[in-house]
Amino acid sequence: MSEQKVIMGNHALSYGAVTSRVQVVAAYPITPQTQVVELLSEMCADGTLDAEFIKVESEHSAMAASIGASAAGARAFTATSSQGLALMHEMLHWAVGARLPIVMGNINRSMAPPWTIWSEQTDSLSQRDTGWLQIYASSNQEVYDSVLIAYKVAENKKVSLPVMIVLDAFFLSHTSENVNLIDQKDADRYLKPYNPEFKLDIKNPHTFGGLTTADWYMELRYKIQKAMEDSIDVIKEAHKEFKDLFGREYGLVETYKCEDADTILVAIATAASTAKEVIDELRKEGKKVGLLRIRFFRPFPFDDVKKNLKNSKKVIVLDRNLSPGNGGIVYQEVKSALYNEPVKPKVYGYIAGLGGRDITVDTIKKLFEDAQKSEPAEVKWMEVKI
Amino acid sequence: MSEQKVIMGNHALSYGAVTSRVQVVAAYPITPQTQVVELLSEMCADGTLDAEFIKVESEHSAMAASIGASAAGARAFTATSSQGLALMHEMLHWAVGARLPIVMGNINRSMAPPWTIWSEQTDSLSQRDTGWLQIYASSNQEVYDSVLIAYKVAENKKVSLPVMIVLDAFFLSHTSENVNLIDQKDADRYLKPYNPEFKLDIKNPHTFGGLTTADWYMELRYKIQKAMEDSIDVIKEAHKEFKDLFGREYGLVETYKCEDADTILVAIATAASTAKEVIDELRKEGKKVGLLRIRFFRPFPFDDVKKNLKNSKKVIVLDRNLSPGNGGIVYQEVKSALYNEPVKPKVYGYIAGLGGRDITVDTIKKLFEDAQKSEPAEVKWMEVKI
Amino acid sequence: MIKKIGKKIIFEKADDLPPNAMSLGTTEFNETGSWRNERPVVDKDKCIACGICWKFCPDMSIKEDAQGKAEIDYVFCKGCGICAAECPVKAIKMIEEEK
Amino acid sequence: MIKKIGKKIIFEKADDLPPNAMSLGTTEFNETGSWRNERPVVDKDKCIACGICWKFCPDMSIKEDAQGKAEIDYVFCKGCGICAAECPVKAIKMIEEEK
Amino acid sequence: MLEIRVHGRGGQGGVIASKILAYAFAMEGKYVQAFPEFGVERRGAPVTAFIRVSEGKINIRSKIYEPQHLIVLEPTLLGAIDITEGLKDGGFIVINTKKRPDELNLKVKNSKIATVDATGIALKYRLGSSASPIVNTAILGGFAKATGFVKIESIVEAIKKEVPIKPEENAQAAIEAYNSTLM
Amino acid sequence: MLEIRVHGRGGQGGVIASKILAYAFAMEGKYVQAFPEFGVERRGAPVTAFIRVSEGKINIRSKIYEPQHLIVLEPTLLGAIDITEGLKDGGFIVINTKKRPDELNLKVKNSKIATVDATGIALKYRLGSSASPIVNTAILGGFAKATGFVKIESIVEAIKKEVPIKPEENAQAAIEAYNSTLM
Amino acid sequence: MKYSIPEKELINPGHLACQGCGGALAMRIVLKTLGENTILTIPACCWSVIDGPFPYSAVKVPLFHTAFETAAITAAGIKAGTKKVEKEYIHSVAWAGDGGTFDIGLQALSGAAERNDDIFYFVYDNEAYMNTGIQRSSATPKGAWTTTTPTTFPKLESKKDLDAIVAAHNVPYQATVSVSYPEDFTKKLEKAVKKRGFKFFHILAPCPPGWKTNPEDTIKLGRMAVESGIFPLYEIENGENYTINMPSPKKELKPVNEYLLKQGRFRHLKEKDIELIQEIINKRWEKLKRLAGV
Amino acid sequence: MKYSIPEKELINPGHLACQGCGGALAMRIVLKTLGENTILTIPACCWSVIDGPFPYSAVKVPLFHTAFETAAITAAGIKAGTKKVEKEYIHSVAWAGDGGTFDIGLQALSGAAERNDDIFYFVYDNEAYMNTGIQRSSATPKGAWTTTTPTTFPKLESKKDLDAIVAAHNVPYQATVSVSYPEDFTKKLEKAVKKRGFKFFHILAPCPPGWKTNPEDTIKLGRMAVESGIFPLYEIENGENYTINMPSPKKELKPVNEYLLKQGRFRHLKEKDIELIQEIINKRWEKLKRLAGV
Ligand SMILES: Cc1ncc(C[n+]2csc(CCOP(=O)(O)OP(=O)(O)O)c2C)c(N)n1
Ligand SMILES: Cc1ncc(C[n+]2csc(CCOP(=O)(O)OP(=O)(O)O)c2C)c(N)n1
Ligand code: SF4
Ligand code: SF4
Ligand code: SF4
Ligand code: SF4
Ligand code: SF4
Ligand code: SF4
Ligand SMILES: [Mg+2]
Ligand SMILES: [Mg+2]
Repeated sequence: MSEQKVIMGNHALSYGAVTSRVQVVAAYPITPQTQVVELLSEMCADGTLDAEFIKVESEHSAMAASIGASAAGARAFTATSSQGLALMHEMLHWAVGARLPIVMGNINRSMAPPWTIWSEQTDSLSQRDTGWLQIYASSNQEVYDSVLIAYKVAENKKVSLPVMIVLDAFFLSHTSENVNLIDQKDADRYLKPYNPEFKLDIKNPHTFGGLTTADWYMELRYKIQKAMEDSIDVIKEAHKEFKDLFGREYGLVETYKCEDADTILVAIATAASTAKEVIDELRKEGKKVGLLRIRFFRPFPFDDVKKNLKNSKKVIVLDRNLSPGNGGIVYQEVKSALYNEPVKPKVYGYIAGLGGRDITVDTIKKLFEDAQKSEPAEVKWMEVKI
Repeated sequence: MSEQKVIMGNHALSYGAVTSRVQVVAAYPITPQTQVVELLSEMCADGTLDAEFIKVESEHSAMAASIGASAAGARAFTATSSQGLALMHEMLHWAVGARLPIVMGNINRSMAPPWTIWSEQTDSLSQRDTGWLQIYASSNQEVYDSVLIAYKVAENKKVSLPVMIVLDAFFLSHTSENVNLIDQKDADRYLKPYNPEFKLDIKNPHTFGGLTTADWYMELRYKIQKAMEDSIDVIKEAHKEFKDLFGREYGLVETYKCEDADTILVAIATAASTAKEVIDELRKEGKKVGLLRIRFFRPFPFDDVKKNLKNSKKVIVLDRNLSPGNGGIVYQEVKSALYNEPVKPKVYGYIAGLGGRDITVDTIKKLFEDAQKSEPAEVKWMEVKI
Repeated sequence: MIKKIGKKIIFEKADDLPPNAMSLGTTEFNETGSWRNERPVVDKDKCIACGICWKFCPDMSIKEDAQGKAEIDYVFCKGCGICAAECPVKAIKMIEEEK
Repeated sequence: MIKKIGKKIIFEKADDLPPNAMSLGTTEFNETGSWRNERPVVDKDKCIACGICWKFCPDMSIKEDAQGKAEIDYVFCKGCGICAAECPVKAIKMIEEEK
Repeated sequence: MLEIRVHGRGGQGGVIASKILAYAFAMEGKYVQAFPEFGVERRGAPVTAFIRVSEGKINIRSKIYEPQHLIVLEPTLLGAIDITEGLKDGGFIVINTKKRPDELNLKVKNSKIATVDATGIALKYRLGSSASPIVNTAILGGFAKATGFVKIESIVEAIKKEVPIKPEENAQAAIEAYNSTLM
Repeated sequence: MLEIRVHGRGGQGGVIASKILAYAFAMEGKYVQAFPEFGVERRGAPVTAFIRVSEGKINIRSKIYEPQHLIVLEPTLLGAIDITEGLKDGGFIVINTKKRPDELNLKVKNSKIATVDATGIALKYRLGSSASPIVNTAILGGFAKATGFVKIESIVEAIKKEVPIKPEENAQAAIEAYNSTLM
Repeated sequence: MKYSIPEKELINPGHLACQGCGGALAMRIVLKTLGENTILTIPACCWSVIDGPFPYSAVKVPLFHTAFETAAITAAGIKAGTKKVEKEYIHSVAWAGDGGTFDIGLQALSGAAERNDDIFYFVYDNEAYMNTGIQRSSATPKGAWTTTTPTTFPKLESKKDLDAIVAAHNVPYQATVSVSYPEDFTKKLEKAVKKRGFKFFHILAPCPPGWKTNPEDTIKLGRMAVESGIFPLYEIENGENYTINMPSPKKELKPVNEYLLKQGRFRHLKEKDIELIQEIINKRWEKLKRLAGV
Repeated sequence: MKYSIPEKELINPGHLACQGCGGALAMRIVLKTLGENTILTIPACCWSVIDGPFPYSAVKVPLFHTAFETAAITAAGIKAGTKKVEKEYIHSVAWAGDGGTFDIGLQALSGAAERNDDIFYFVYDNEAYMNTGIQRSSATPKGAWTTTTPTTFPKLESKKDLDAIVAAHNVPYQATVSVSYPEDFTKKLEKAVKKRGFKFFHILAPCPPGWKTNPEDTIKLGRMAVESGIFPLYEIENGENYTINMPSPKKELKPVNEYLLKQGRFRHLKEKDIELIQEIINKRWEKLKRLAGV
């Protein structure tokens, strides 16, 4: 019923798109994303995937083409990374305002200059204000599964928003792992063909996106925020149905030994995976530590974050990103989320692993050590050579 | 010694650029910014301004041209708005990574779709993670003065980062007000010619921005964050010197009747100006209210925000922007800044004035009223029709 | 609740709106006749029904009357004067609007 | 503190770095001779000092010897074989590197 | 605080009129704001502009919904749109028209109406073309006369500083309007 | 957990070798990770790849700094770079060379060295061109034989699934390597 | 009344074009001819205002407003989408101004042309950024005033030869057309409708406020542009086969000065400037005739 | 040793180009000839790796790494900057790959050409996105394999005719050059150095891994490309005056099949595919000769 392969994260994305029966793919190559595009163009060429592949001349156009295709009622997919994502920026806002359920893979890579191709989440996290749902994956299986889940959520009429699936450069994108592929028939039961309420339809012509004055623009934005809020339940349902059909369980967040923990590490993406090793080790030493992995960074999972952190004494946030002039982005948002709670843990933030610097078991141990003996500060650096 | 004019915010920007003796201007028209460019191109044509004007074919190129000019050691200026700013996004990151002291005006306009040309700060606030310093002005005089201050700060060797001067569409950009222009000779005493430590120099050739591995990328980012932190003092000095020479006083934040206030409104840009009327009215009614206007949103003025808010009981944050799936951006960052304080005011956040919806004295009064009788929530809307 | 008053669409609240800024009516709500400071007047005697004014009107404001002759739709006509300028027999005159 | 070891530049900490990623040394730190699996060998007797191999070497790895003849810089020569292919008198041979 | 609204058509210079008027006030030591209706201007379509004038700094930066005074550049607008929307009682309405104030049939309560043939004056001084004469300077003379809020000398000086083409003629037109305004 | 490092040159297929090997382990029910050195691959320049193999799920997602075992696709690398950097004691080193293990002068303490003439085998099965034979499948046979960690059958099956060109010949090459590995 | 072009209107009155807008008329002609199986995509330009504010629209076919620089690629995306979800053949139409075509949208246009995406691309060329208040574009003719090329320093560079650029992509069909010649326009559209692949139309669309002309002269100006050869009407098939439609290659061109001086944007030109412009026109006309083999 | 091109090297060994890289050799020739008054700007492409990792660099002139789509405009910005701050005349040089030129950088290139910015633009054309692992660009020739145009469905479209596109901008000087003809290359550079305004060089730069060729054949392939007329060497001045340098327009072209079959990326082609390609080459060659008036 399901086939196991050993595939890199990039191919997990491609297979996810195939299993989701995407109809239009428009993408542009960039290290470390290229294999996504290469595999899809092969599969379009040999007929494995019945989709139109538009070999665009830039990422900006990749997103614009996806937007056009989606507006016409087709299921659209693309993938990119860092500079490409940044180049799309205007169109990221566009996809949201147009309420189009595009799914995109983004391979996290640090921003130039200087040139770099290595992992860091500033590229996608600095898109946090565009209105895309964001999923940060921590295994290739999750990458693959998330593509189906993403379409399921995005295309729900209550949501109608695009979703970005984010994976760490190299640590996932280029790392081959065991991945169970879902049989197409089962997948089709989970994910129905895209059938939007409104689209560019010659039989029912409408104009989309016309000049909107102060009279109603704000209400349209309100609807976007509302859709984000409603998406929480839609995501939960999509996860539940996924588990029922395929057995694998996901949440807006993932918790690991949090229940009785007095110190909880908050992290996203692969660092959160490596952190489990640390939690296990520290638990063996008798320390009450736990892990909260934020899987959906947008919509920000306020309830899950509050619920899981409020009984702890210390929260340690690991940021593989930097918002210069403020600090770590996850740190900022976690503090903001907890602010109005009656009792609040101390929250420590650390910046680590920028530009592909490895986040090892050791790195994470040091966070726990430092938080044990110090006070929180706006910006703390871990393993920077100063 | 100084001439008074009645000019629109856009021309205040242009005159600011002229008084700053910018050497290269590269810009692309967009409503509501066009007058900035038109006046500058006229002044370049008639010789009032001795600068190269590059009439680029897009905003992306406007920023790239500014980057090239700045890297060559020239003082570069540009201006844009909303879609144009978004289209520059990749290059915004670039200017920061390359550590170039470009100054740019951005006229706040809400993001499409739907098409709109009216005021909202999501465009510039959604660039908060790119590493630009950001100044939000609330009068045309401030716009003009801020151009000089911006170059002074940006070009300081401790900073070497670009600065964005942000003004509300129409409420400043198209509103003509009394503005005192600084005599060129005096201006020249304040702002010296740009003389960078390193530039593209055939006599001292270096390569800039070459591939950087995990070995040192993180340290280069650390330096950017450090520069942001150091810029706080540089800004204070620049403000002091400005006051000494020209008499007008600015801060990282502006406070209005905060000292003894138990309820403080936090706002940026023109809404903060209108808010003064409300503060005055409410004070007359005997209410202890105050205003904290954040002038520099980047670097985020942690100390000033904490110092001024920590003794209040309630803080009301007015956001003319939306980060869908989280909420108001200023609200989020203010909460985050206050999180680790020992005693914390209640912080209320409101989203108002999107898409050019007017923020009137009435609107602001309603915020005070609502905060009086309700509890904070992640997202509250003011004057949205629901 | 969405109301229609003539060609105008009146929303009351966010829920009335489509999910995105989708058109629900036509620009005919906008009676651009108010833009006019000169109005074209057809001299039906002169008009030879050649259709040239119709062909060139950017505002679809020339209709055919019962005789097949040109008739101006003053609700929308902006008064640009193209019809008058292009009429081969000068059957259309532009006259000042009432001041 | 910035150290130079041979052609290598060693930084110790962030303060040693220039403000942005600015070059401070040349690629000569990178001895690309290690990339070679075949090495070009010049037969000086055959070489007529025409300079063609020099002209076409993408790696600046052909120098002039005392007699004006071609000499390979094995520190950098990547062993592409262009010089051998282009030498008009076949004075250069590619031989396998030691395994 | 004075709050004034200007009505015209796209292409007629109503926005510039508001700027010149604000400038004239500023020269008399006032704090001012002048701004257009925040919309898309189309040639022929009705447009509006606004002016605020105050003795002290103007902090309020929202739009003007209830002006006290009106300036109307284009008489044909009187039939086309409701120029008196939101108008407060007791102010001045200055209209470019050949007619006398009492010949106009305006539905206003307590506003004082003044008229001036700005078009005729503009034509006389060859401002703009004969098909579209530029009336935005002349009418300001009418405003100065009707209201007495600002000196005609200030208007004239503001015109000379702000109008790039034919500043002298524009100034003369304002003066002539000042002298021929009917109330 | 097994941690293995593969050495080759850009263009030789070291990364693919790591994937095939991981796949072979996976077919035996193991959890695996295979990844290249995270760098820029240049034709001719030395490249490395890595494999992790475990009985349980692998959570750790950082790089491998201290592998236990090595696979060397390209004998000329032995002189050019230090292949033993970070190598743990007591593992296996499988090298593509015509020489016998004892003919190599490797500075390793307790590693077991195996050699196999993968190049010769690849040439025989016409894998790649004669100028640059593709040795990445053959050497895996050597690895299976030397270590015993994985069955040659699994290697063969993985090759057949993963290699698009000449899968049969590649599989044969692996078997022949398996049979001719020297320790 | 005689109807020399299709009678049916696919556009409503009440739209927001200025009095005498050539761009509005151009759309009217195109929609008439392409018919209802058409999906429009329009980037930022006057037409994004002309079409009317939300929740209204002037056109009777689906329209997608897209970002300024994306007309061609959005249309290509729409085409790809309709191929997957629609049974009927759809004309996917990109409709953009000169700024959105010659400048900021050029790359997307070139990409679509290179891939030979099966779309229509229309540029209504009013020779400046009009929607933002008349700034120079690379389609602005040499010598013209705009707000960024003041009369003290009018545009130095010649108009970018976009038709030659498109021709270099060897697209199946391209043509220059004018609102002043609706029958020629319609005929070409009907020809193009039968082609598959990339079809490109360059429309000269006079703009009264931008050109500083009287609204009633819009049609006249279009005619003068053609007759003076500053905007000749021609077709190119596969980037190779040129056909000149108007003015007649056999006759002399009318002098350009009358056309120029009817427009406020050229009124600062000196006689020698006009002579230079005339020379450039003559040269380009000769070149065009050579390419057309006449 | 004889030096038929300038002797001085402005580039260091140890750079990160693959064995036999045509693009590396191209830079070597260009810097030799332009000399030290040169500032380079390079967008994403193989050269952003070739130049070496921080804190090292292969070139001995200032180099600014810029974003992929910005080569021309960054160079224009640098030029504007140096005009204000440098006493000496500086050659501001944009150096980009074919992807950065034909595709993602085309718009910036067209903008700079239209403004006639005083810069050099070099495209080293290896006919695909090599730095990211050989994906199709619009410079990829018809029929070629790349990782996004698999042999089951090789590239359908012909190579975009960038030279014609640039020529449509009437730039002062443009030329096609090849690393296999360094003397011709140098001569053209020396000619261009004297011109002011936009100067464009299109370099064919064979790439062993991307073309699936042996490193030692790089020069040979460049020669075969010229001799077969698939990449003829010519100059255009002001978009009008064409001069063919090589192969001789009087002689017959060598058949292209040998050139194609020496490359792995074409090895899947059937005979009739090759015939089709040959036809296209012949047609383009005739057109070029017509343009050059020979
Ligand atoms: C990225 C971006 N930059 C700038 C603008 C502002 N803008 C909107 S329309 C326009 C001018 C359009 O000119 P053109 O394409 O010639 O169309 P026209 O307005 O003349 O009809 C500009 C500059 C925008 N919407 N988006
Ligand atoms: C905006 C953006 N998109 C994609 C990339 C990834 N990228 C870097 S180099 C490259 C290919 C460059 O191709 P080309 O210009 O032909 O140069 P070559 O690598 O072949 O030398 C790509 C796609 C990037 N750096 N930036
Ligand atoms: S005046 Fe203009 S809008 Fe009115 S009918 Fe004539 S052509 Fe149409
Ligand atoms: S153009 Fe003149 S004659 Fe022809 S239909 Fe119109 S009014 Fe009649
Ligand atoms: S083999 Fe290649 S790198 Fe070595 S010297 Fe010859 S041409 Fe240069
Ligand atoms: S090409 Fe041959 S003959 Fe000429 S210099 Fe080199 S080795 Fe000597
Ligand atoms: S500005 Fe010109 S193109 Fe735009 S609507 Fe008005 S007339 Fe038409
Ligand atoms: S991939 Fe090609 S162009 Fe790039 S460095 Fe290698 S040989 Fe040169
Ligand atoms: Mg235009
Ligand atoms: Mg390339």
